[in-house]
Amino acid sequence: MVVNQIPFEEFRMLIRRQGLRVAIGPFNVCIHTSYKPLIEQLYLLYSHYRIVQDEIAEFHVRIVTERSLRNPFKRNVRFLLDGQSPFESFPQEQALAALEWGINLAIAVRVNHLLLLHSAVVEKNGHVILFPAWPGSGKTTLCTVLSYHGFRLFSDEFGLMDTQRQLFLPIPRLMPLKNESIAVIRNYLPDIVMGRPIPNTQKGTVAHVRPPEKSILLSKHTCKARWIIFPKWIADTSVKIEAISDAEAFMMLASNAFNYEALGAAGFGAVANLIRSCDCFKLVYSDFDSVMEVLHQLTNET
Amino acid sequence: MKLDLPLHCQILLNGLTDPACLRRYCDSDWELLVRMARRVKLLGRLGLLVKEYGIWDQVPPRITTQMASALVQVEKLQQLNRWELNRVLWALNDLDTSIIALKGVAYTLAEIPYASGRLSIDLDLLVPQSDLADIESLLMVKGWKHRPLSAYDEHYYRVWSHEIPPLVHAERETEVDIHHTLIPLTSRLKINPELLFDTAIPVNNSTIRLLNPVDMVIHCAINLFQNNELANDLRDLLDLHDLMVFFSARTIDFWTQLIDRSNQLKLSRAVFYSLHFSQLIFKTPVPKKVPVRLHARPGRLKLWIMNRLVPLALFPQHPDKPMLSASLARLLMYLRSHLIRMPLYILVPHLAYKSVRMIRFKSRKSRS
Amino acid sequence: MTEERSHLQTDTAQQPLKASMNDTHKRNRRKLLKGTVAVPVVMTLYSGAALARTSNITGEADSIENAVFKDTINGPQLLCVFPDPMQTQIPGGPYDLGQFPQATLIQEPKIDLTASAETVLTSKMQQLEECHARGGIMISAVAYTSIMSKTGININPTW
Amino acid sequence: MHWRTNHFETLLIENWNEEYTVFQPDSGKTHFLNQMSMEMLIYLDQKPATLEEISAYMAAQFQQQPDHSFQRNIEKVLYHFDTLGLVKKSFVSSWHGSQPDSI
Repeated sequence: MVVNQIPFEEFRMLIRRQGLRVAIGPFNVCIHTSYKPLIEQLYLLYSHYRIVQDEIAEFHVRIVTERSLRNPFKRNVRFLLDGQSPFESFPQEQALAALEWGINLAIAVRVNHLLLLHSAVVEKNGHVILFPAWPGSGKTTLCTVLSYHGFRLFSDEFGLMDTQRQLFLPIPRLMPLKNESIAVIRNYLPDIVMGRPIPNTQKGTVAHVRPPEKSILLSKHTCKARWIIFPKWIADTSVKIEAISDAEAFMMLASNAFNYEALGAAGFGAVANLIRSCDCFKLVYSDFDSVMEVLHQLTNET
Repeated sequence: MKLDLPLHCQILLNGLTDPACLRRYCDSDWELLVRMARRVKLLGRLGLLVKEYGIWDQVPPRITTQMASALVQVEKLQQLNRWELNRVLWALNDLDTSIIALKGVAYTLAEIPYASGRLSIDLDLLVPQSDLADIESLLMVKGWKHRPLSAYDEHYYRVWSHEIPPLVHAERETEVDIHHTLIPLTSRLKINPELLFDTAIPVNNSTIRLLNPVDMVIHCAINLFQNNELANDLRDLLDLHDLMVFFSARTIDFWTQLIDRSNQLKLSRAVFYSLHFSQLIFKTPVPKKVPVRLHARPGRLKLWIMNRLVPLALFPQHPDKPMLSASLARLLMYLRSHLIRMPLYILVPHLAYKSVRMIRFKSRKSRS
Repeated sequence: MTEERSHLQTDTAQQPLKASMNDTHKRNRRKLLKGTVAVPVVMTLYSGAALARTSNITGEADSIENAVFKDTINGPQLLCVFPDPMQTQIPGGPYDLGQFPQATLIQEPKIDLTASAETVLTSKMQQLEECHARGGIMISAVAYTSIMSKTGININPTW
Repeated sequence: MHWRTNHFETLLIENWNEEYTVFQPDSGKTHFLNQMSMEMLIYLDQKPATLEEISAYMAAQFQQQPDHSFQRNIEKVLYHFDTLGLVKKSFVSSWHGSQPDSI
């Protein structure tokens, strides 16, 4: 059963009463809230997720409303993980952003049975491309474009790696576009479903893109990585891709991970194996058409 | 006295003490158990128990992945603590002093069962007060720093506390807490740290030492019933249970020594409560005559009140349905812990300062 | 240096792409740091909060392509780092950047990214020459993230 | 005073064309080493050496002038290795008569 197969009223009851349990990649998340605007947004943006009411959920999250401390006439929302609040409260219009950040935080701090790289991940021809975060790289924007142009979305944020089997696990979540990227993507991909832009968040204006239905449908299909590409968007440059040294790729990848250090020797071995089995590049680009041409060529070579 | 626990607490307690019952746990029991165990820092411990009992493969995969993750975290923190101790000893190598490891690292060095599943965040050390200034300045020369502190906090640590402000190395994240005694200086109770150093036990191949078994138990007891607020401290009571089970099986007159030492150090009240609640909750095999010989036993009314409050405070709240009675119990235990640590003329301004600061902190955060 | 580079440009995609793919083995000869100079270098991967470091020893990046360029409104500018004058330094390194690394951005010549790759490279090399002339070195992105970014590098635009 | 390696045998070392990534289980840290710093560790692992000895060896290996500033730089790296726990000082010249190990 998928979210859009049940009527809104049933969805609303579920999320208010026992909590809505959805499968997001390898994890089940149980979401509770009574805040109607959020429920409406989720009904649209989570519409392709599978409902798993009778399964165990790893993450139990809640968005509750409360009165603002400073302004009694204003209402705030608070994110709770297992009843505990890791953040201060947010203005109520930021409820969706708070929920999405909260779930990311929960994954980042709790999951250690997988290596968590900080990377966008897409798949093509049965192989995974990693785009590890580079400061100001715009990896979410690139990932959004790719996932609607022939690449399967694994994640715009988490490279989840099963270190034993050297496999990557998809975890397609909403993709939060920031600031200028929102208009850029609106123009480039006019047909995709995007949440309302949320202004004045900690990261500026954010709008969440719904992941492609097919990527969610196939989210149990794991793959090995073949390419590691450190992307960087620079205005008005022609696209350029060049190989980088293995040692450099190793250090960049390891320092761009959430739990590399926690995994100790296992993390070291996993990154070493990964580098050995991948070709590592630096990518500079400014327009999507040419970057896609390069990536299609790269992935079709094999 | 029979322990009367709400269902969610029973699920946690049974899971931790009676692995056989885990075979009967359904998915929702497991889900709740994991959430509760995580709250009281015992998820790694639960993972160890499940492995040891040989039922890992029969547990739902969504549960084992969470226990495996918790074990990775426990292992990492223990490794960081061991390395921090290694680096502290390296930095102090030329100084002729005596350093005693406390709490988590000490339990590992003493090879207490399940110590490898204990989530230890900070490194706790006890040093002679006379060497404190040298140790602090030497560590600061070699790269350790104090976290930025308010003037009040600085004063609190320096004048009233039993430890100096925590130190953190510039290149690592582990906090080093250096104690010069085991009880805050404001407490009515006084302890002579020399007694602890005189009987401390060396560790093979190292300059570090450990408290002797009886002192280790007493330290754990005063942390629970003297220094802390008890909220979610079930892990510490379980430490105490582990220590007593382990040492009493190895030392013939362990219980006698424990009573004599508690009476000698005038810490028998905290030890009484520890024995009482460890026995009540974890069924620690404490011989009947032992508690009776402790000098400072509480009266019946006091014990009756404590019996009602302590378990409510020690056990975690239900993550979805917090109980008001448990919140109240926590508040009372919080006040109690402060009352026994400080005279009122310090306590009232202290709590006022802390609450004002909390409000300021919150409003500042919400503005940004 | 130019032979080592494996550019891949869309306008002439066919041929350079092939070259790049054949390069995947050659790439193994690429290095993060200059291999020609005897510089003992150790860099430690740090995680967690921004932390000050007690020593900052590094070598110069092996090629201009590995150097750090900061994006500014006037185009990319080379991050030029100055070895600590209080420490004994020998040409070729290892360079001790000291407790509080100092750096500046090289502004001239301006790098025009719309120009040909050849021109861009030339401008980059000229910025490097300017950096060397001022007694600075270029560092790799890895050195930058593992050392400099933790200390909140002091970039002095008026150096 | 001699320098010697500290638990060199426990290090996990990946060689990427004479650049190395090294995992140190004691500290849980990952280090990047180039050929020359790795060479220093390997040399010290074979036998403890004084600053003069190792400087002379490294200068010969890498065709450098073994002058004062070269030695000064080797010394800096040694002290940096020491804070990382990759090497330690040893005041006894013989390989076997070492100090007790800390934990």
